[in-house]
Formats: sequence, C-alpha cells, structure tokens
Amino acid sequence: MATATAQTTHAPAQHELEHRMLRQMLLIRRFEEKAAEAYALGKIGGFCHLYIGQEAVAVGSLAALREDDYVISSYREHGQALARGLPANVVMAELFGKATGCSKGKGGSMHLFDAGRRFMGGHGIVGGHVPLAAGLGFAIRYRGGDQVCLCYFGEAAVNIGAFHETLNMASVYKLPVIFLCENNRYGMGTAFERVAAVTDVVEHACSYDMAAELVNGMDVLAVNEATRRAAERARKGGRPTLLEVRTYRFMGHSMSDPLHGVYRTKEEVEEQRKRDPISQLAGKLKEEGVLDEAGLNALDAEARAAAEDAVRFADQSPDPDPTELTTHVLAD
Amino acid sequence: MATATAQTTHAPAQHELEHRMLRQMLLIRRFEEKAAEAYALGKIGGFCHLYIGQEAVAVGSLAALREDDYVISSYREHGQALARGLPANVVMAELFGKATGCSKGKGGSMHLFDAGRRFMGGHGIVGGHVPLAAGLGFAIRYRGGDQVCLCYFGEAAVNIGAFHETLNMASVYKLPVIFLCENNRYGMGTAFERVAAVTDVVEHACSYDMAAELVNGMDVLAVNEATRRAAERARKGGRPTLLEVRTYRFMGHSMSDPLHGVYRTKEEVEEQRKRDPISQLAGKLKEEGVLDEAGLNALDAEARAAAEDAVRFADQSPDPDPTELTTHVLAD
Amino acid sequence: MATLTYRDALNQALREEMQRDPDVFLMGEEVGVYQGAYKVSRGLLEEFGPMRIVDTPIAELGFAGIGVGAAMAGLRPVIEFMTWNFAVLALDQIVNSAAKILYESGGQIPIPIVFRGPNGAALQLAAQHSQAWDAWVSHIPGLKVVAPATPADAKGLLKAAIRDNNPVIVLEGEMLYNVKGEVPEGEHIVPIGQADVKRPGRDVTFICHSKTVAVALKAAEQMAEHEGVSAEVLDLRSLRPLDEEAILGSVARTNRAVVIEEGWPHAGIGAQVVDVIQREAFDQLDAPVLRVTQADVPMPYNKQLERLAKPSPERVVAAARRVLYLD
Amino acid sequence: MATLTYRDALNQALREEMQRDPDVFLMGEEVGVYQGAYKVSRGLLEEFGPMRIVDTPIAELGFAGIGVGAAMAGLRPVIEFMTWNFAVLALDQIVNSAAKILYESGGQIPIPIVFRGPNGAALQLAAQHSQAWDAWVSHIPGLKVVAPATPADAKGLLKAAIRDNNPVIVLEGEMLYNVKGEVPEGEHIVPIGQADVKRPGRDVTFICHSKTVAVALKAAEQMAEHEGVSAEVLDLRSLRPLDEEAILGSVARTNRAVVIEEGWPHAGIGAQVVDVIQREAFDQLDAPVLRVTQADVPMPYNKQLERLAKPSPERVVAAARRVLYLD
Ligand SMILES: Cc1ncc(C[n+]2csc(CCOP(=O)(O)OP(=O)(O)O)c2C)c(N)n1
Ligand SMILES: Cc1ncc(C[n+]2csc(CCOP(=O)(O)OP(=O)(O)O)c2C)c(N)n1
Ligand SMILES: [Mg+2]
Ligand SMILES: [Mg+2]
Repeated sequence: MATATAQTTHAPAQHELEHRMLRQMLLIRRFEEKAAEAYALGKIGGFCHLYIGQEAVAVGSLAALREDDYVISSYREHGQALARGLPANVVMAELFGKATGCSKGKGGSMHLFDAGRRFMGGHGIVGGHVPLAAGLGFAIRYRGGDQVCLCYFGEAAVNIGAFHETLNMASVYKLPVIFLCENNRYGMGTAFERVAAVTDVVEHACSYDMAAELVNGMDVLAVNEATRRAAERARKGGRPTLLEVRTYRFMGHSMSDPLHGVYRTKEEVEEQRKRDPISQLAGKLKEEGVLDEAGLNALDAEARAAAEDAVRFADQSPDPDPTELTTHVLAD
Repeated sequence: MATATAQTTHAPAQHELEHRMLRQMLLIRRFEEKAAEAYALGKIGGFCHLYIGQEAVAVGSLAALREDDYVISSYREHGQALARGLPANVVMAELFGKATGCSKGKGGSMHLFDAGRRFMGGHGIVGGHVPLAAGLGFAIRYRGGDQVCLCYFGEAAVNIGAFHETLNMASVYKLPVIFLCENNRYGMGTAFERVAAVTDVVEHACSYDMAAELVNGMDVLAVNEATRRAAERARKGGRPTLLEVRTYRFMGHSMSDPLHGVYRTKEEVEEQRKRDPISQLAGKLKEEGVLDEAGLNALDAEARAAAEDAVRFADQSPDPDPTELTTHVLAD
Repeated sequence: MATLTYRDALNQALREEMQRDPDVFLMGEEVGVYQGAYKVSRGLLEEFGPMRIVDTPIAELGFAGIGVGAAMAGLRPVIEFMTWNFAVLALDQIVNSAAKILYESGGQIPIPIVFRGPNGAALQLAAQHSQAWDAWVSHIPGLKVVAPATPADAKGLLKAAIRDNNPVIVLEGEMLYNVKGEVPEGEHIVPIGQADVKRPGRDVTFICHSKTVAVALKAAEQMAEHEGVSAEVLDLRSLRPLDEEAILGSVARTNRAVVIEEGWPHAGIGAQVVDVIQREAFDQLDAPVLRVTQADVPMPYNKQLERLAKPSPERVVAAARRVLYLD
Repeated sequence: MATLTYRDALNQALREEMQRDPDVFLMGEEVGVYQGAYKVSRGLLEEFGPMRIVDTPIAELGFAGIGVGAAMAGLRPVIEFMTWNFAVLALDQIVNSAAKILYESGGQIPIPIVFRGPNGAALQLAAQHSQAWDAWVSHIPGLKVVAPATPADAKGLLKAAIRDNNPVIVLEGEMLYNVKGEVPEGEHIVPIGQADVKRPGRDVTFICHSKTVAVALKAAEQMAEHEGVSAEVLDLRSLRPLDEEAILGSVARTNRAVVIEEGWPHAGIGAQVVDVIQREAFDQLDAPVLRVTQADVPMPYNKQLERLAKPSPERVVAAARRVLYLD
C-alpha cells in the first residue's frame, strides 16, 4: 500500500482546500436539514436518505478527483452530488420532483444524475451500481484514458453478490476504479456484525488481490489523502482500490425511519455526534489560526442561505409537463 | 484448522475402506466410459459432463459421511450419485431418460435425485445449488440434528455472487455445511487464472471467518480425511468448512467439448493422467501387499460388468408414459 | 369478526401458522429486531425467537436459496422480500430451484415455500422501487401466485399459501398494509385459485386484483351513480392458477369486460385474462375486452406523472364507456 | 448473396459492426479464446484482440452491469449470454439499470447496449437449460426485443440492434445456428419493429417468431397440401415494439389467427398478440384466436416428453383446423 504523500502542513493550497471542504460540508449539512423540513411538509416524497454525519466522506474523496473522472453512488447520494458541484438548486428541485431538477423530476432523491459533471447517478438497488462503476472504469481503460471512477456504497452492499463479482473482475481487468465503502455500521436497522461474518470490509480485498485502506471517515483530510493515493494507483497503474471509510449516520436510515430506532441507542448516536466531521475540521482550522468564530459563522450563514435558496428555487419551479410521462423511455 | 486424526496405518478397517473406495472409483470410471459410448450412439442426449479423473473427490469425501447426511451437487454429479450409493442402473437409466431413472427420466444427466439417500440433485446453474446447501444445513440446525450437508461445486462457481452470499450466511448462521470446491482448473474452456484475481480458492475463507483446507484431490485418502475433519467441525460445532480440492478432468468439459481443446494442451492432459487417482490408490494397496494384480483385475471386471449391466438395464427400460409430461409440476 | 388492517391480518396468519406448525419459519431482511420493514412481522421475534424469525444480510439470491434448501428438507419457509423489486435478484432461485425441483426430481422433492412481500408501486418511489411482477411470476409453471386485495383475503390466502406443498408467491401491497377490513378469526383459509365477486353487476365486468380492486370498485361506484351502469367487480385473487370459470361466468352475464392491472401492458397478466375470455367466450362478447394498466414507462418520481402512470378510476370508467359503446 | 448459416450471419454482423465502429465490443463467457460456446464469435479475438473480445468469469450479473456501465460512458457493448437461461441472474442489470437509466436521468444517459445469446430449448437440456424468456424481456419498457428466425434477419437485426441507441435484447436459438439461408452482403439492416410475411396466405394467419417460424411454415405446407388451406405465416421478428400494423393487416385479410410461441402460455408474448388482435380487429375475427405454446410445464429431459412439450406443426394444424371450424 502506498504511504501518505499529501501535504498536511500549513501550505496555502492546503488551507484553501480545507476551507473549500469545510464550506462544502456545511452546504451538505444545511441542505439536508432543509430537505428534512421539506419532507415533513410533504414537498419531497418517496424515500429520502440523508447524509448528515457522513459529509467528510463525499467531500474529502471528491476533492481528490478531477473533473473528467466518473462518480457513481447509491440512493444516499445528495452529499456526493453537492460535493461534485451540482448546484444545490437543481438537486433540491429534483427532490421536489420539479422539471428544473437535475433528472427533470423523473428520478427523485435516489436518482440524481448529471452527465455533464460525470455524476452517473443515484441507484436504488443495493449493490446494483457497483458493476456499473466497473463498466465506467472499463470504458476508461478501453479508451486509454487516465481518469478514474469513484464508486460509493454502504457496508451492507458487501453482503450481496454483485459486489464480489465486480471486485473480482475489476482486479482481473485492472480497472481504474475506487470502491469506496461508506461503513456507517448499519444497513437500515441491521448492525453489520449481525449479518457479516467478517466486519472489516477491507478484508475482502485479499480475496481479490486488491489494494485497500481503512480510513477514518470523520476526518475529511484522511479521506482526501486516501482517495488521492487510490486515484494515483488507478491513473498510473490502472489498479482498483477498496477503501473502507468508517463513518456514521446521525439520522435514521431514511426520512420514514426514526432517528435511532430499536437497533441502536440514543447514547450511541450522541456519542457519535461528538465526532462530527464538520466541527472537527472547523476546530482544526481554528486551532491553526486560519479560521475564527466569525469566519465560521459567515461560512455557515452562506450555507444556510444557499440551502434556503435551493428550497425557494425548487418550490417555485414547475412540475414536468404531463407529456413528460412518455418521453425518455427510449432514445432516438 | 484441525489436524489429521484419521488412521492411515494398516488397520483392517482402513483397508476395508480403501478397498471399498477403490471399487467405487472403478465403478465410476467404467460407468462414465459407458456413458460416453452411449452418448456417441445417441442414447444419451443433452449435456453430459463426465467425472473421469475426479473420482477420488466424490469417493473420498462421501466415504466420510453418514447415511442421514445431505449431499448436493452441480451438473457434474454422476460420480457423487454413484459414490452415494445410487444404483448404477437407475443412474444410467436417468441418463437414457427412462422411466426407471432416479428422476423418472425427467431430469437427465444434470438432475440426478434420490431423496431417500438424501442425494438432493444435480443442478445446472453454476453456483445455484450453493444456497440450497446452506438451506439444507439450516434445516439440520433448525431441527437440532447433527447431520452435515456436503456441497460440491467447481472452481468457476467461486466467481459468481451466490457463492459469496452463501458463505457469509453459512458462517453467520453457523451452518453444518461442507463447501467442497472441485478445482479442476477450468470452467469450460477458461483457465481459472484468466478469470479469478486470486486462484487459491481457500483464500476466500478468510473473508467469511471460515475453516478451510487445501486438499490433494488425486489422493482419495487425503480427501477422505479432510472431509472427516470438516464433518466433525460441522457435527460438533455447527461450523461450515471450505475445502478446496485440487483435481483435474481428463475429458472435455462435456460430451460436446473436445478432449483437450484450445484452452489446454494435450501434453498437460497426459501429464495429469499420470496422477490418475485410481492407479494411485491401487498402487498403494499393491505396495502394502493387500491387493495383487489379479485382485485389481477382478475388481475392475466387476466394475465393467456393473456398467454394462447398467447400460442393458437402461436400454431395456421404457420411456416415461406420455402422461408424465404434466405430472409433478405441482405437488398435491 | 374483528376489524384489522391488511398488515395485521398478515401478521395474524403468520402467527397462527407458526403456532400450529413448528416447521414454519420466517426469513428476510429486517423481519426480526427491526420488526419488519413494513411491520408485518411485528412481535414475532419476541414470540418465536431468532431461530424462527431470521434476519438476513442483503443477499436476496442467497436467502431465497436457503429457503428453498430448507424446504427440500421438509421445512416450510416463508421468505419475505422487503419489496418484490429486490426479488429480481432472487429469480434464479424462484424459477430454477423452487419451481423446477419437484419436476426434475420426478416428483420426489416438493418445495413447500412462500415468497412474499409488497409488490408494485407505493408513492413516489421512482422507477427501481415501483415494479409489479404479477406477469413475470405468473408466467412460471411450478409456482402458484396470489395477490390479496383485502385484509380477510390477505389472511386467508397467506394461510393457504403456507399450507400448500408448492412454492407460492404472495404479492402484497405497501399501499394496502393500512387498509382495514373485517377478518374472520382463527381457521380462515381462502383456497388458492378462487376469484371473488367483490361487487355484483350486470352490464360490464371489471377484472382486477390487489390494489386495482379499489380502483375498480371506485369506478363501479362512479358508473352506478353517474351513468346508471351496473359493473361487476371480479377480484382474481389468484393469478396462477387463474379462476377461468369465475371469469367466464361473469362475462357470460355481462358480455363485456375491462381488465385492470398494476403492471405494464406488454404481455401483462391482463393479456392472459383477455386471451382466456376471447378464446372461451368469443360468441358472448359484445365488445372487445379492454385493458387498463400502468403506462408503458418506467415509473416517474414526480407525483403528477406518477398519478398519470397508474391505473385510475377515471381510466377504468373511460374504458368501460368504450366497451359499452357509450362514447 | 452468399448462403450462410445463422451462426455465421451473426458472426458477420458482429465483425462488420466492430470494423465500422471502434466503440463496439463483445463481452461474455467463452467468447474469446474458446471462440464462443456456440462459435458465434469465431475468429473475432484474433481480429480484434482481447480488449474488444472480452472473456469473462461466470458472473452474469456482474458482466451485464459492466456492459451497462460502459454504455453509460458511450461505448456500445454487445453482451453475450452463453444462453438466456443464465441471464436470469442478470435481470437486475437489464431491468433496473439498462432499461431505466435513460428515464431516471431525465434523458441524459442513453444505454446503447445489446444483450444477446441463444434463448429457449435446444435438445434434451432439461428444465433449467430450456427456457424461453420472450415474454419476460418483452414486458419491460425501456428495452427493445428482437428474435430473428433466418440468417438474413439474424444479420440485419443484430446490426440494427448494435446501432440502436437503446438496450436491445437479441433472442437467438441454439437450434437455429446451423440453419442456412441467403444473406445480403455488407450494409444489410433490418429495422427493429417490422414483422415479415414469410409465406403469404388467405385463410388464416400464423403469427410466430424465432424457432416457431419453421414450425408454422411446416404447418402451412401441410395444410396447403392436405386440406387446401392457404395459411399466411407472419414472422414478428420484433417482440417489442410489436408490429401491430402488420399483425392487423394480415388478420384483416384472413380473419383468423393462430399465435405460436416457444415459451409458456401464461402471460406469454402470444397473449399480448391476442390482446392486440381482439382489441383492434374484433369485428374482423371469424373465430377466436388460438395459441400454440410450450406445454405449461418445466421442460422434461426425456426426448419423447420434450417433443410433446414443444410447439409442433401438428399442434399448429390442429389449432388452425379449429379456427377454421374444420373439426
Ligand atoms: C437489493 C436490495 N435489497 C434491499 C434493499 C432495501 N434497502 C435499501 S437501503 C438498505 C440498507 C443498505 O445499507 P448500507 O448498504 O449499509 O447503506 P446505508 O443505507 O447505510 O448508506 C436496504 C436493505 C434494496 N434497496 N436493495
Ligand atoms: C450461471 C451459469 N453460467 C454459465 C453456465 C454454463 N456453464 C456450465 S458449466 C460451466 C463451467 C463451470 O466450471 P466449474 O464451475 O469449474 O465446474 P466444472 O465444469 O469444471 O466441473 C459453464 C460456464 C451455467 N451453467 N450457469
Ligand atoms: Mg450502512
Ligand atoms: Mg472447473
């Protein structure tokens, strides 16, 4: 496994990056809070899986990517979409099912797409998008490019066959894919240790002769650095990596799930909240003297304003025209 | 991993076992040769996958089982059926599609069943029967029994999702199942190393916290002893085992496949034939002075006669009545 | 008779059958500790323990196969799919193992198993989570398929399914779980293969099942009120086998039919109903049989579009007016 | 025109399209080194190399998904299933990824992919290896489905499928691979969605596709010879979209139809054809439309039973005699 090479000193570029990541994490946090409100008001329907608590994963990893890399995710992808640069407005509009949404209101929360930003969805079947990621990686290799494909999935997806079939093929074909497992310890109401014989997801890399790293998902810098290493491995050698990023979701599985439920205690959730990735980064920046309370408040105000703006935009946007029912079933 | 405890000295019981195993291996070999002939004559149709070269695997492992244990296999299961004690006559009759066959002529070569002997098929989808094995193991555990379920599959099945989903669950639920991978190095025309990132199948056990052993599949005694250890682990602790048994098929993938084909050389096949499990055991018994050439010839003649008998029986048996087309679609 | 929700009727059926027969067990995602994704198994873990109420990993193919294997050994598994959408991953085990082993084995090994869970669309779950598999599962010989519309039928059909010696597919509905109705206590069995007239009528037959029964009933009411048309609502309840006698009996009286289903039109289960009618009641038909189905598109997320995609009373009325030549 | 086997016609289509368009590649089990389980890809590895002729592990779900992912990035994958029987494991990727991503993404990401391989029964392969998925794949919006019966159609439809910007299912037949016929050289495209009259006739229409075209033609010959009946044989070629115009045109001339398919009856593709006919040609029909299908059973291994299970000219003739009221 490659060793850390990224700069963690006080270089201006690094501070600029940290600042940007803090801003993105705040945006995600405030966006998701607004989404929860809108869901409660019935403006968002269906399943809605929030990203609160996991912000460092999307933000840290996507900050390591280039614009021409591919990104693909599961249904818990609001955070990745925002971190990838999809405007909050079009993401919120999609949650509202509006014509201005990033999937024209046809996809909803679980199916955010932005082909231009190479954000390849938003997929609802657990594990189902993992082979798609390998296919995107295959296309990169086929064309001789040096892009990578970054694929997010939850730890529960490790128990499903598609994951294994794909990791094997990604290794055999030497595909430039980063398999990033967001291990938040629960798949809906099931603790991973109740349904997995081995709970260190990284262990699976051995069966596929794949590079792997275990990463602290509450530390956005650690996520960023590990992803950089994986991306380099992919770009230079066309080799896949399995990243197990340990994180935690502060909210219920989806908006229809209670906050802690019967499967975890209130205390556990509160304990985890102390590891909040946003406060951690903010704390670090303050300690290093590059951010003060006022600066933080300004950033937060900006995030809140963007989230409110997004809600306003979504609210005022029109529904798709009824004729949209039958468009896009087939391409021309 | 448990260490060898089985007796390999010259005790009479051991000699009796070795004698029986030699007889079974010879029966399988002669049976398969007859099946090949009958296939060439058009008396057997469809796909027909011979077991020649792999005899030690079925015979050695099944000699370690009890009558009330379950056995399940893939489409390459003639050998297991015979070693499990299904009469050669009814197995051959099934290959001929006759009413007297073990599946009444409805299953054919790939679907041999004998519920009485707890021989639970003959299944044609690669990997498809692996979850069934876990289900049989689940039933044993559910009822508090101390039986085991022995499940055979080829190494190519390791690349398919069902294998992984099942191994995980077998470990989580502590099921008394022996997953016996017959690694004959090829899945049809594909060498395992061309399609598997890691070619030691045993390695997969790590991902599932499962006991595992790598076994020489040309040595019937080694197979027998490893299976005994696995069975004990299952009976006493309700724990599954992954056995990787290295073997080789001397014939083509199926009767419609050439003997060596483009994917392996004639030389390789001939080299492997020198490791013939039958000659190996016969040689050992001769060396130990418990079998002479005449004795071996007698055993072989007996096996040939049984195989010929089976062909005669199958030939003379009637086809199923046309009304059988619609029976057994549903149970009463 | 007690008034129960459809959810509780299913729960009662499971509980009673598990009390009656120790070979019955329930397996699936979130059925235990979490009390069921849709709470159908509420309280069962506490009553029957973790050996009989079995939480699984997300591994539909694997646990469906474990169920079939357990059935091969004589147990009577009930496999819950969190929704039928995910059962697509398990079709190999349903089609190639559950439905075929009895036949392949020449009758030796029956597979007494139930595969159940919510089928079809709920509200705004979008394309991957809104699929109705009625036609697919009904296509397969070796399976039985039921789709209860009411709490009483939910209880009676699930009990019948659990006692059946064959693989039975039970298609429930997330949108039905909260529906209330009277449910007979105890030994209430609805035989598989019997349709049920949910509303008698003379002028046209609405053939429906599961969620579309409510749609048909609403359409029938509207037609009675606004157009003086008397529509019979025939709830198929079983999709395989189909109750051809009941279908033909009703059409013989009304001479006209509209078939309503939640799934897509192309080779839908409704096409099979049409086939039966035109074949066996050709001379009794006064008009072609029309169908109301989901629009032939992946389900959109947007609420308005979703409403347009689904069968509605308005669309049933429109079809009925056409078969009655009222337009 | 050259005389080619159906196998070689497919091979030619693949070769020509791969020569024409560097984005086209072939992926599947045994397609490369082994030259194809049924030799459809013979010689292609040598010509195009291992990046474009890709051998896979046995992992149908995984490599189908890799194909879809590659199509998302703009490549044009051809995914070979060794047989469609094994594609059951890959349905999630076909149905939930290939068929839905364009819609879910609001039109942003087309999926130009072909899934192909032999479908339905060959000879004595028994229940798990003899399944015809015509009805299942046709059920799904977002897919196109073709099923060529002749070498010329095999070439023309596969080329059309590869050039199509949508996921196209190509159902071939192991029993067809050796069939010979004239095949136009080079740029021969058969547009998807067009049925073809394989034999004109006046008295009854036999609607068929794939392997059942030969069955229907034989039945038509027998009826011409023995009963003086002139049967039209209409080869659907495309199952989705159906060429309703061609179907209705033929039935308008003959007023009678028999629909023949290889798959099971219950909610088969033939049921959809019947639905179309009774709905749109109700007043032109002189008799109910009858169907000839596989027996509603898992396929038996025994040769005699298997023959009884399959659609045969005799069964088509018997059905035709009934719709002609000759019995
Ligand atoms: C194949 C499949 N089975 C079941 C579900 C229902 N489901 C949706 S999310 C989920 C839990 C997934 O957990 P994990 O992969 O850990 O991701 P997380 O939700 O924690 O981000 C389940 C069971 C599904 N979408 N797909
Ligand atoms: C899911 C699936 N895909 C493809 C096939 C076709 N097929 C039959 S046997 C086989 C090779 C299997 O090899 P292996 O598992 O090593 O067993 P062996 O034949 O060597 O005993 C293949 C590809 C199948 N039966 N099932
Ligand atoms: Mg999780
Ligand atoms: Mg092998």
